[in-house]
Amino acid sequence: MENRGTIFTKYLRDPLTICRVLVLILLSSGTLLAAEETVAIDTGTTAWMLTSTALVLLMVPGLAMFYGGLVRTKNVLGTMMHSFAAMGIIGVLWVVLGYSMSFGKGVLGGWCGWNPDYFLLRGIDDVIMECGVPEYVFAMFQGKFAIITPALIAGAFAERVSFRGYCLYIVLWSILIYNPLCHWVWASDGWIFNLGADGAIDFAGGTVVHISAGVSGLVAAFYLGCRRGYPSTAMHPNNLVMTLMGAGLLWVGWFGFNAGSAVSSGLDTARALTVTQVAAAAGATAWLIIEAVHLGKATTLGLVSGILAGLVVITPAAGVVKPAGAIVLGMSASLVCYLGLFLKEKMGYDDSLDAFGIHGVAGIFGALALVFFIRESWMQEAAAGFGGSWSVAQQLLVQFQAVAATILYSVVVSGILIVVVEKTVGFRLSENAEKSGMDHTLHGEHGYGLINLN
Amino acid sequence: MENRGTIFTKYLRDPLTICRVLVLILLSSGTLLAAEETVAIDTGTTAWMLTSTALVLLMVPGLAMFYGGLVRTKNVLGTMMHSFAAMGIIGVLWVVLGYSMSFGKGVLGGWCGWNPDYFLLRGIDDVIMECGVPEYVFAMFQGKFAIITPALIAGAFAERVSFRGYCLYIVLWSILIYNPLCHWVWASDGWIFNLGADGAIDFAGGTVVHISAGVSGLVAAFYLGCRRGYPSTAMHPNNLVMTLMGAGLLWVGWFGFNAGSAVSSGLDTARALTVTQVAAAAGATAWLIIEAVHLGKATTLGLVSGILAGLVVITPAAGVVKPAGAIVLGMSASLVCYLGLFLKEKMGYDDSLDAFGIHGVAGIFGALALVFFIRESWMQEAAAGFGGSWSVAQQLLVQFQAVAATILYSVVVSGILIVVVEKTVGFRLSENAEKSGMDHTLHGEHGYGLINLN
Amino acid sequence: MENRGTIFTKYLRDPLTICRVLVLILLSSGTLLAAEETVAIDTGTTAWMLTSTALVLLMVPGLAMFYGGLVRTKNVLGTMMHSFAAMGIIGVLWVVLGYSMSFGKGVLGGWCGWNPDYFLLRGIDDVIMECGVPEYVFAMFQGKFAIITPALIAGAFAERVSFRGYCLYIVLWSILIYNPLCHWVWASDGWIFNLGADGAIDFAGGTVVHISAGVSGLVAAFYLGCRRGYPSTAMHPNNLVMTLMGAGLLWVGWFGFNAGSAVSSGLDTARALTVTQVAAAAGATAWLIIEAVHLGKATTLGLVSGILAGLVVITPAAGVVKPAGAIVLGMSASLVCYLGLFLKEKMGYDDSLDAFGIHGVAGIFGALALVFFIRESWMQEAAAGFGGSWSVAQQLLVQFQAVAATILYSVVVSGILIVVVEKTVGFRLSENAEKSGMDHTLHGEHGYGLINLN
Amino acid sequence: MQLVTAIIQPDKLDEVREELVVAGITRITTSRVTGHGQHQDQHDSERLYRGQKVMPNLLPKVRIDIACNDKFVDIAIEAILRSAKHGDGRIGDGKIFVTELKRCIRIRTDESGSQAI
Amino acid sequence: MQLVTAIIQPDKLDEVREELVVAGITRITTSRVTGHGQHQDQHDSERLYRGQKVMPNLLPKVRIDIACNDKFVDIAIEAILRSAKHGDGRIGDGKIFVTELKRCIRIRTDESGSQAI
Amino acid sequence: MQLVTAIIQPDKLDEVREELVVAGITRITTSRVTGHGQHQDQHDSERLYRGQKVMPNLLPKVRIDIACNDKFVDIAIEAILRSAKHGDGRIGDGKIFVTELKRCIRIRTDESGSQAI
Ligand SMILES: Nc1ncnc2c1ncn2[C@@H]1O[C@H](COP(=O)(O)OP(=O)(O)O)[C@@H](O)[C@H]1O
Ligand SMILES: Nc1ncnc2c1ncn2[C@@H]1O[C@H](COP(=O)(O)OP(=O)(O)O)[C@@H](O)[C@H]1O
Ligand SMILES: Nc1ncnc2c1ncn2[C@@H]1O[C@H](COP(=O)(O)OP(=O)(O)O)[C@@H](O)[C@H]1O
Repeated sequence: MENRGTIFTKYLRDPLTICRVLVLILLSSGTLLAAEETVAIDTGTTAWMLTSTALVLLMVPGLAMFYGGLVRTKNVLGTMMHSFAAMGIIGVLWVVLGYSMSFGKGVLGGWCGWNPDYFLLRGIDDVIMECGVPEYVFAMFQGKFAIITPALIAGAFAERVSFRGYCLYIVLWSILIYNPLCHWVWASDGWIFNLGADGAIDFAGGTVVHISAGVSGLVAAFYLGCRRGYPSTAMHPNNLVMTLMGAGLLWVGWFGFNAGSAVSSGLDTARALTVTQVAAAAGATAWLIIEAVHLGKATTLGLVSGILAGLVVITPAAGVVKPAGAIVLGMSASLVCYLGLFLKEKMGYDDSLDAFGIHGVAGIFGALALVFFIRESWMQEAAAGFGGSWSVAQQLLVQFQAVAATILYSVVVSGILIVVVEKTVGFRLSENAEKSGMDHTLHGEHGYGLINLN
Repeated sequence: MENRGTIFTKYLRDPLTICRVLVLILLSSGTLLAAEETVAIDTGTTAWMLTSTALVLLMVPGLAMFYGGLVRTKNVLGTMMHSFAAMGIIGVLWVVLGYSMSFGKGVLGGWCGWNPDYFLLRGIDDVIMECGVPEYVFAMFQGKFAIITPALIAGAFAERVSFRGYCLYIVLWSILIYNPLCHWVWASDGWIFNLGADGAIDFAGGTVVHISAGVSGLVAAFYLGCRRGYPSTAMHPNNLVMTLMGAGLLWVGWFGFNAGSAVSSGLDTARALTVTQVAAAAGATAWLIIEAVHLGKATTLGLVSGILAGLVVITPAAGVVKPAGAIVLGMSASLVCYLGLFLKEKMGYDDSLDAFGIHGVAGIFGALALVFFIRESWMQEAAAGFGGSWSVAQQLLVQFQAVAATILYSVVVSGILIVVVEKTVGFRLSENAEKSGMDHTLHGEHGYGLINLN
Repeated sequence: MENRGTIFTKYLRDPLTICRVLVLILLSSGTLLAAEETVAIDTGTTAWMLTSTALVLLMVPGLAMFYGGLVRTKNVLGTMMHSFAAMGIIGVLWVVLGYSMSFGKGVLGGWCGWNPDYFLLRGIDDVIMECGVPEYVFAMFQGKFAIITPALIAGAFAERVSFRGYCLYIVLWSILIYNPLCHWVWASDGWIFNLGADGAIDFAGGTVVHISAGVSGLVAAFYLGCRRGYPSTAMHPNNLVMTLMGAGLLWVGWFGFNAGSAVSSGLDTARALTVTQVAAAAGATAWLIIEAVHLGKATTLGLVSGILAGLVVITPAAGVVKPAGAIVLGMSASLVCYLGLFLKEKMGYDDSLDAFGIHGVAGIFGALALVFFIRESWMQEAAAGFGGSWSVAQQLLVQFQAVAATILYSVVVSGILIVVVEKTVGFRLSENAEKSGMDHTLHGEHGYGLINLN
Repeated sequence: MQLVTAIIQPDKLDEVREELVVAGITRITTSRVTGHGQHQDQHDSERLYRGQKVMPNLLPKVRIDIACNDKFVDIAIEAILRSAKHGDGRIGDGKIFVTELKRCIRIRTDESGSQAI
Repeated sequence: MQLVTAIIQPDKLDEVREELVVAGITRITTSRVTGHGQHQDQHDSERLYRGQKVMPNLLPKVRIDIACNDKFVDIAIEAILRSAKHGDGRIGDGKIFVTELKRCIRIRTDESGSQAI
Repeated sequence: MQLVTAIIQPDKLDEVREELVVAGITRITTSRVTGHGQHQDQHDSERLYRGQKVMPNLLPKVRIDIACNDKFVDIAIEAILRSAKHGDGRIGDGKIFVTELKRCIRIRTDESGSQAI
């Protein structure tokens, strides 16, 4: 019994709400044999985690709208398909092996996890985690992160990749990059989870989600090259109105993303929600001001970029900073990203929708800068568990290690993957296909019938 | 006291979480007299049911967007109005008599229910159900199902019906088809609820919602005839981008639809949410693959059709299957629906937006095929309550009866209703009105001012 | 201890669920010293309040879509920016001083509140309110109301104001109008909160949100004048389809707005949700019928106006009326607003998107008319606390006082603000800028690239 | 060869197209335009704005371009006149313009002149 | 009868329309087009893309078609030239093309020729 | 001066534009139109509707207008013929129409005639 119980024992993502998993084992005879300690369901926490799962899923159409609005008309469906296809493909992949590779016990020297009981989620049909939430909910919540991350990358190589290549790429990327990273950072035996005094701080996916997606996108943008005509030809967004709508859904969904990552419905959750709201507002306001000062007029695209920058920067930090810190982080994230966009212009690579420019840059910045805004109590606890002392500088080093490892690993493996995809099924579209547009070439449809007389 | 208590006693939809209703009666003198057993509110379950209610409502604009994007530009508003009008009209009708007819004690030989206390929900102002949720919430949650079901039908006769005819039709349809069916399947004394060992399995509305809407739509498509020019003239979707957005909202909302149907916030809820997510992803993936193999390119409309097929197929099954079963069901639903669309082409009827093709077909398929994937424990419990043995074949027969009854009843009554509506206020648009478009003729507006210079 | 405890003591908005706040004070030494009475977190209530917060935020993009769809193509982004900028700017402002001014102890003779601990929410990092919800959540929930209110006003002066002027205006409006009003109506020591037997009834913001926004908008519409060409030139909505989508999101979000205002997850919440749903449906149905009778055809814009009228009218009343009352209120709100629009036509002012016509009119009507539908038990309780008798007429007087005070205060201060803004940074756009459109002039973008060849 | 350009009401597009096809004219090009007639505004009763009748002045129209050989010009014009009217003719029903076409070339085959129409 | 076709900047549409009406020309047809001028790209400073000035090359324009009797042609052209310029004239301000109109027919009344304009 | 109007398939727009620029023609105006060819419907294999091939009849096209001086007319036409074909020419590839242009005026400078083209 004890043994079987500990198989399910693991640490959840928020170190403050460590939940051990216990089991109500339903023996095959049908008799209910309670484990030594039966965990009661906490309907409130479960309710919030169910809601969070729905909210994070809402981010995927939100992202499709955000990205879809920014490309040219001829590529709008193809671009939205990148998000929607991830919903389907990664949605299946996650229950087949993603959850096991991410949250199973470390195998292959800790490179990834594995737990045969997690295959098709067979073994968790009756499991209630110690925080009172059925493990199914946790698995689904996490699955949404696995879905949105590859969809984020797609912004870096928008308007120029084949659908078949993209599908293969995200399958491989999810298996070889996302799942291992997720294991390192969030599994109780992941090496990044155990760095330093109390692990690297990555509350809701600064490294796992945003940095990994951002730098993978950057690699892809370099390898696949620019869109035809970039940057001399203007490529106007086909639907900034939809981009705004998408940004709205992303903001709302992000409450699930961050506050759900507390895997609780209490103080930690409230804190995460609060700083998420505050950082997003601060990012938006800052970008407005920067543009007003620098360009003389504030753009809507700037506003939504600021929202995103604020949301990304607070993602790793949502468990440890206070509102004042969130304002500073959100505002500086906008500034850093704004400056970063000039770098892109200088360097000439075509990170079409700024997957790296926002997610990569704000993600890296946030994962490092958060150390200056950590709640006292967290530092004290960390110190307490580490022989009495733990400094901001030490935590910065830990964060730096986590970020560097994520970048290095993503760059290398992502680079290999792109070459493999390009050499096998093909990744970059042919010149003619690109000129004709993805919607026509890849999907045989067009997005807006309304623009032509029916 | 006892008597008054039992008036409210009824079985909720999920046999596993049977909730009896008790009452806190607030006497007119203002003194609070507790019933024998006072039910405390479960704030967690209530929170999830409130959320589910909001999520199911979200499906209605989602459906409006889904359908609205698929018609021609001149009918976009008229088509969206079908969903929005249902929000208004059925929203009122439900509190007037829908809830009473559905969840009251059986009257007229069990044809429908009735409970005078449910008229305008007068009698449930203080009622807490045994599961700890105020009955108001349950009534509102159920009301959303009553709203979306007639709106689903509208896909079968899109672009060619009068608004006045539609409004009359859904009022009659709701009263004469939805409410009785709902009573049969989900009321504790409904005959389908009591079929076989543990009732027909219809977790969240395979029969009540999808089959009834699908076959009613089919009947209407036959009776009203094709749109002018169908099938020789192409009728391109005016806004596939919006259809994608709508599909996203439908997926998110379906978590409320299915997981909310557990009327709990625990293991059953988690299971329902999980298989919903998995089946939708599997359906989407399968349709992508089928099209890629069969047509050489995957379409966005195919992807969203796959999502819907997966969501519909899992609706009746969400309480009893495991993730592996959900994958199989989701994938095969896409295949079955895909093949079904060829049938439509052969037969030549104009189920314009595939209300039958998706909801009818996947609904029927799911209600039957689920028996092969039922969780062991469910079968054991069913057997336990039925003298020790209960087989898959027996349950299949039960499911078949439920499906056949739903189809038969819907076809007959729906057929009569359509004739009645057509002969009284008129249902099918005149030729000229259809050519001019519903937006212009019926509503005096057009959907997209943006396509013309302002 | 006692003292520090009472600093946080305050009454929440719903008189029926008065929550006193207690504190878990985390001393700087890191030792946890419990206050006399430790309040446990209610995970269920917290879950619903978190969800409500997300739902109310969803209303802001919903409003952006609603308003954005109604203006001309050249102003679509500029109009949506009014909502999105409020998300950013007021989002920051609220944590800096809004929460303190609204919910702090009354200062300046009760004109507004102030509590130094609320500055940047510094003092509530560990506070659990007596209802079991972390105060952070309450602060964020309330913050969303502060965001959406100025965004509502923007409907009155759409298509003709400068962005810079708008930003300044909402900052001042929020500080000088919203925060004081919020304090008067919802703080435990607010004067309107303490009128009569049990205070003025304003469950979720009839006065604070809708009346204040509506009349401020009216003042602005008068002062700023009509759009060029109004009313002789037609100004067609650029995207009624998006307006419908926005209305859908608003309805869904309003569940958070109203049911969240119960700050509970129980019977009051359920009641608020129910009447919200019913009133919206009734409003929509009524407007459909009115137009069908009066104009011969029902419009989509009419339908969504009816939805809004129903939602607005029930906002102050959601805590005290029953479903039957909600039907009557919803339907009569549509009638009143419909008639009101003729008045506008007569008077010739240009309340472009009917910010006053819907929010002002239905808000005022609702705040007064609700007295005729108050739940018995509420009146009895009020009487009990007021020496045994309290009549509808007395409550009507109280409501009248609250409404009159709100109108008076809003009109005067709002009038001054507009003049100040116009004279400093400028409010009304120049003639040329207005002709060219806000998107081009103010933001250098256009909303729909898709309408031109890319 | 001449180019017949008709500006019609959008709700008449399907009828005009059918009438043209019946008259043997199957090749046309259409587009959305917005029109501005002198007095029509006051008479347009179709647009409702929150229950209030408004006076629009830039109204959606459809433009149809038909390149045809000389003998088909009158056939095309008559087909349009037959089908584009609301009742006996209502203000806003539209206009037909005819211009001379110097050359016409079919891209697929490079052939030109009247057989390329 | 001649057909005056002007391609102008979208932000000037309202001004041009007003100037035309003042000049007595109330019947026009407009549509959205996208234009491509030789050197204008480098000078367009209006489009901002995430804070970065980009060089667009297919720019939104508005097309105005005016069928008018011969004596109104110059009036129309002058009205456009007056109202469509940004300041003293900026690159991208547009073009006016004039073609011969052979026939003009009012659909409502079937009348044709110059009184149908 | 003449006005060359080409109706082409939308997916060829970029190629045609590039070919025109190469041929020295940089000023064009384009717009979205919808086309209707006699037999093309049966052959269009591009539109898929829920996995079912449908027979569209009003198909999206792009219209390109080029005002050019007489000696550039053939250059423009040839550039289009070169670049707008799918393979060796497929049904639906489009048409080119040429009309006489009487006047051309540059709004910015008021200059007119062939130097204003
Ligand atoms: N002289 C003209 N030049 C350009 N377009 C015209 C002209 N006359 C009419 N039109 C177009 O035809 C449409 C319908 O015209 P209509 O109102 O029927 O003409 P009329 O006022 O002469 O009866 C107008 O909206 C406009 O688009
Ligand atoms: N020769 C031409 N043929 C077709 N369209 C033209 C021509 N010249 C100009 N245009 C249209 O007019 C618009 C504005 O032209 P503009 O840049 O002002 O002309 P220019 O470069 O000659 O000063 C262009 O975007 C294009 O749409
Ligand atoms: N005679 C015509 N008048 C107007 N437009 C035409 C004509 N012929 C062709 N077009 C336009 O050109 C497009 C492509 O024509 P296409 O099918 O290639 O011509 P064809 O059938 O003669 O080979 C059509 O969709 C239509 O928009």
